[in-house]
Amino acid sequence: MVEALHSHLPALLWWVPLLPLIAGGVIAFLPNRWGRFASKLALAALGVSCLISLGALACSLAPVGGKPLVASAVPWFTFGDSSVRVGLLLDPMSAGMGAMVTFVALWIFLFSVGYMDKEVRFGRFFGFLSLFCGAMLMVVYANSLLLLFLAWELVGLASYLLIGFYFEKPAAAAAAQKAFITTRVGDMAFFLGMIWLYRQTGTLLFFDEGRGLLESGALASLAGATTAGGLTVSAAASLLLLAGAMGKSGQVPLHTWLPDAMEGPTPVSALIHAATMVAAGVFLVARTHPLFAQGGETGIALTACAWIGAITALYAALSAMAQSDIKRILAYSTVSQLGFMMVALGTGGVAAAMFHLIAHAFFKALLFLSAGSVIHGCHEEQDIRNMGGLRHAMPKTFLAYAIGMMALSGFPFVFSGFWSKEAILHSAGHWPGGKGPFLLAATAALLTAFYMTRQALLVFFGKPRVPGVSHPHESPTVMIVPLYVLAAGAILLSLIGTPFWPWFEQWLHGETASFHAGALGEEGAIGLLTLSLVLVLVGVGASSVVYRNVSRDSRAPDPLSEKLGPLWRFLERAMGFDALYETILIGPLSVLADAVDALERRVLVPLMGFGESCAKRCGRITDTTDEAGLNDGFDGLCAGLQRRAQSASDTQTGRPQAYLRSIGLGMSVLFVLYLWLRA
Amino acid sequence: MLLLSLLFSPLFAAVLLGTWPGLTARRAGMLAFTLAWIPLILVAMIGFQEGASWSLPWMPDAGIHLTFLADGTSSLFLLLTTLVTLFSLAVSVKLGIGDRAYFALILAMEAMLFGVFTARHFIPWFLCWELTLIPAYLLVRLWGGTNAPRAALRFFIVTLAGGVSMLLGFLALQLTVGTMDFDALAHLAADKQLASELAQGFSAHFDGPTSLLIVALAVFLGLAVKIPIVPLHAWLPDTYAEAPTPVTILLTGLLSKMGVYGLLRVFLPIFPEIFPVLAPWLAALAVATVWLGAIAALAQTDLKRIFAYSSVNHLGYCALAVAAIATSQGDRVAVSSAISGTILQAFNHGVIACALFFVIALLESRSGGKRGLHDFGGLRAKMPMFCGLTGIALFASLGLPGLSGFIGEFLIFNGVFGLNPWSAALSLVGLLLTAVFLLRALRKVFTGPLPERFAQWGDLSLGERWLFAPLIALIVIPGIWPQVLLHFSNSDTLRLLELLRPTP
Amino acid sequence: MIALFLLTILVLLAALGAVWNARPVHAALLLALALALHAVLYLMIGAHFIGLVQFMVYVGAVAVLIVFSLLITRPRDEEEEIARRPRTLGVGLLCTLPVLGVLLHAVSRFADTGPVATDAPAISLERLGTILYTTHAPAVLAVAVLLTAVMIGAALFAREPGKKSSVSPDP
Amino acid sequence: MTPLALLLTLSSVVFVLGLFAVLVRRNAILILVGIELMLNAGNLNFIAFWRYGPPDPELTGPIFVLFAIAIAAAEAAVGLAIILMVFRHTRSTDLNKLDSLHG
Repeated sequence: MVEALHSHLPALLWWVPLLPLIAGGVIAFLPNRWGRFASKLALAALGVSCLISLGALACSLAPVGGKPLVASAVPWFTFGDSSVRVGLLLDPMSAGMGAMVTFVALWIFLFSVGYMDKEVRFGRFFGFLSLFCGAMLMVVYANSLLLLFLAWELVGLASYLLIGFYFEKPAAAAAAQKAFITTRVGDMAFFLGMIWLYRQTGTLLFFDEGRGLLESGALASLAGATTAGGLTVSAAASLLLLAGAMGKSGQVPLHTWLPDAMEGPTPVSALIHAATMVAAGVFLVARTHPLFAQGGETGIALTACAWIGAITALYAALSAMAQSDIKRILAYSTVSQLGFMMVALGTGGVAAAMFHLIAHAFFKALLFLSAGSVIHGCHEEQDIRNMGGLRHAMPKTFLAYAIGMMALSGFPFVFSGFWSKEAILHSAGHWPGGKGPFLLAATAALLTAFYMTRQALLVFFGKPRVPGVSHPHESPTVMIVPLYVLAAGAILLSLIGTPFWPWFEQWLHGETASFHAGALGEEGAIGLLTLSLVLVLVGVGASSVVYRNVSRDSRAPDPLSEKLGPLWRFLERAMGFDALYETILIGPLSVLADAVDALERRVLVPLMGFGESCAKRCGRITDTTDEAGLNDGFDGLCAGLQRRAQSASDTQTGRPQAYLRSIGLGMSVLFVLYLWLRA
Repeated sequence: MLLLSLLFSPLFAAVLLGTWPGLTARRAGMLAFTLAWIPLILVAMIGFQEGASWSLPWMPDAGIHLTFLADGTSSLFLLLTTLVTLFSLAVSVKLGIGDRAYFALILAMEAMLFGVFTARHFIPWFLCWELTLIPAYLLVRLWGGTNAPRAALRFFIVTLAGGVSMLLGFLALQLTVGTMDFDALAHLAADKQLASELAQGFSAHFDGPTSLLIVALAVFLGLAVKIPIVPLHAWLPDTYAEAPTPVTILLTGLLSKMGVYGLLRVFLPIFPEIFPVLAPWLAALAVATVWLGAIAALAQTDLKRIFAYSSVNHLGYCALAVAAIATSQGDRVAVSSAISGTILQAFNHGVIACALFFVIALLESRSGGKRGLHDFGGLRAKMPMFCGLTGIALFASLGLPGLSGFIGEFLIFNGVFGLNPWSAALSLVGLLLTAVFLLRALRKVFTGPLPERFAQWGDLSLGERWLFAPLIALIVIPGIWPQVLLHFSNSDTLRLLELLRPTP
Repeated sequence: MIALFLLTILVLLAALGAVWNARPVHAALLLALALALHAVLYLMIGAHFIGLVQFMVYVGAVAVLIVFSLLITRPRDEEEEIARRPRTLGVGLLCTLPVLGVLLHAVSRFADTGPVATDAPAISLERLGTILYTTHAPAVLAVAVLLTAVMIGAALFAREPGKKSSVSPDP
Repeated sequence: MTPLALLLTLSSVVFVLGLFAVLVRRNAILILVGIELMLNAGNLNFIAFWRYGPPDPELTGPIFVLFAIAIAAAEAAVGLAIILMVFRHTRSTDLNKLDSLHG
């Protein structure tokens, strides 16, 4: 079975992204009343994609020694005498990521069927989702930086469309625009980096039988060339790619769009802004990690990656503490977790990053879907201060949420989040470039446990705080089943990532998995494990103490806000990044635009007008000379002529012969003249 | 012969329209639209037989031959011309703009554009170049908005001045080098003899490089006005805004392409000797064009002006590519990338601009002439299809991969980065700002709550959908399969590459 | 040569008469004579066919036509008119003599140096016809059309106005 | 004096005589007579050059003369017809009386 699949894999792989794309294209032409059919079509397409990608995963389970299973390249277009080729790539990383994306997406689709039930543009929603999935899978399987960029932008488009799905709400439309433009800032850097790499190596393929971008020849030439400021080209291009990843993955300072993106429907938040798209940045860095690693473990690219990740992780965790919108908390937590992944990448743990990425996809999707279920059950209420005691009304949702929350907080041993976070702290702790990222990440881990506990307590425990939300209902089965599936994933994944049997890491590196019983014996390992344990417990404990007896009044201030004072409000506004951008970017830009416009209208156009009036004035001068000099003189001349003409006209007898004679006379004179001159 | 019939078929159609007795405006439009298919068929035939040429010794004593040649690149521009003209005619008929004279003028302009895109000798080329101006002026002047006479006059004077400057430049070449044939001049230039020949002609006054610089600048001025390149663009926003929308489509879709074509096919091959001096300035101007177009668009509230500045911005990339080619240090890949990118960008911008201005035309026709950014809102609720198609055009314009705008920009930046990295990096900001103002337009017009006054508006009619369909196809297909366009231009790209080969 | 010379003198005299004679009919008859002498000249120097054509067309048709026209248009006061000599004689001479001078000046180039053909080149009718109807066939056709048009046109011009036909039967 | 020169001289004189008639005679028909003389002088030139000029296998001279004769005949016919028409209007063939050109 696997063998048969293996031989058809290069062709079949194309269908993984293409099927959802085609489904999305077809749905675009369907009228709204065909919404049910559209959802079935999207599900079917994604289902087939999922099957293929799971098959591909199965094929890639057998270790092949670090070489990609499939690395195709087909010519796309030609300019001059060079041609650009694109293709798909199947290696453990893309196989795992692709399987995760299709699998999670499939369940989120299913959830959406229930969640978006009453929506008018039900079919349209699934069209956009399909478009997104196709593009995302293209990102995952791309064997060419150009194809990756293409899909990357399409993913951004889908994100734009889905954030702005409720376009009647100005906030949603604005959030969509903000998301697109903010990520585009990063994308431009990515674009530049891509072009730079292309210029330097002449290829955009990752793997191309030894000539690819990520293979030794190209890497050596990139590391060998230096550019402005003594940077190697590989480092400079890496930094540019990192900027692209920062935009997509919401790293500080390009993160502001992600919390706003929660204006989109909740399944969108789960799929795009938690599980898959935002992880694309991390995936990009992981994919091009050989490039980043050219500068050594503490090279500038990896250092930047680690520090940005660490700062983001801490910053977002702090911001999440002070939020009150259930989805915004999760959004900040997503930013924070993406920061963790960046730390992992920066400190050399690609496997840890990918493991956290996949685990995070499961439990964060789970959390978002649970939150969606809560919002659905509470009649579109999103403020956690208005909830409370929901564990009785929505037991199934509560169970799912609790699993997700514990996985995210990093509850010990049975949850994937614990092991993935532990792996990240492990790799950060052993990073030779300094302890800074490690300390920031550890603090962030503590805060994660804190704010997640706070959220859980406020939502599910205590008593209902607002009468209006006092009749919550459990969600339908079609929404609950995906929750359980994802919850199972969040738990089961922990089996493959423990230090004792690091199957995932070894598989990613193309090694045969083996038990590694002595892992705890390594230097500092047991200490780190203990530290993770302590961090989680302290976070949960502290939060429980603070929020155990929350006031029944939903308008009462948060217990922490009294203690923290202005700092709390600072955190509530997410450290004022939006306001900062408003002041230093948007304001000046509009002033500049007005200034340029004024320059156009006041200077350039009048300048041209001046030239014009000069031309006109010249015209007037000649006009006047005509009038005075020529016309009058000419008129006088004419009058004189007229008088003389009268007498001259008397010679005109009207007799043909007279005319003939004068012609003859003239001819004769000319003849004589001719002869005379010739003589 | 094919080419000759191509050149004359629109003229013939224009004459027919002008003399056909008792033609109502609508009938005239339909007739013009029908007749405008003939050039499309001819262009398709030329495309299939991979080029056509026609030559006539007109004043052999003065070395003036009427040489017309349609190679691959020309064919692309010819195709664009026929398509945009057809589209403009269709939009005019659909919106009830114009009468028989209007349609005849459009067809006459088309004929002249054919001349510009095929002539290989300066005299016929320049004749056609200047003769496009007269129909354009009349179309803006007579069928435009309230300030149209002023704007049209300005447009006329400025572009005419550019034309005169170009004429002087080529006259200088004729007097000193003794030919105005593009190919002959290009070969002279490729052999590095143009400067010395010029120096002999100008010996009393200037040395070779100086005289060549003066001539090159004179020619560049004429081309730059048409594109337009900052700071010669000041005529553009007013003209675009005041012209009737189908004419704006012609102006941006075709007239600006004349400048790009001229830069690519005339300026680049003839003046390579002076590029070391000129290139940095060209690059600076191009970056300024990109920036200024984008920033000025941010401040506009009139949709037409927004898209007008967007055109400036987009053609700035073409200018950027040309500037980069001018800096060429013999990097074949980069130069061919920049050339291919310029051609693609010119073609795609023509199509996309058609779509964008068609959107404005539709909005104008429904709202009774309104086109302010703040006059609309929430239209997506009533017109989802209109919104979707507009979205496709806008995203293509901001260079979304998968749509036609992207490949051109990729190739341009790829080329420019290899030749002049800093200008590429700076211009990326323009690419970013493009997204800002285009998405803002999309948001303001289509999203938010639906005002009461639009409650009665319906989505696109069948006819309007059919008008959109070819544009969308031309936006999507080259985006996915760019080879369909590159195929035409590639051999010419290689030929130009040979002409621009570096000094040994 | 002598015969030619004499013939030339005759031609000159006839032409002079045609131009100078005050009586129109006499002038016309003298013209006919001059034309006939031309024909003789042609025959004499070997252009037989041309000579015959000249005789038939000019003498037989044109000259006769002119004579008849003169008879038709004979004015009532002919005698008085004949008595009046042309007043414009001086101007006429002034115009024509320089032309004559120029022409003779041009001819003088051939006075001695001109090529002399000893005997007349053969001109076979067959050859003439072949050339005429092959090389010059279009011209022949054009002339034919022209002559037809002239015939109709002349008939139309000369028709008595106000009548349907110049040969309408008298009841 | 060669025969060629003789004939050319003759044709020149005849031509000038014709011209003289055209300029001086008042009777329209006699002007036509002058024109005929001029035409004949031209024809004579052709024949003379054919006869005494370089060999001419294409017979250009005689052929030209043939056409000239045909055209002259046509001209004479039309001319006379016009004169007749004029005569019918004015009862005169005196050109001095035809001064309608005199505005």
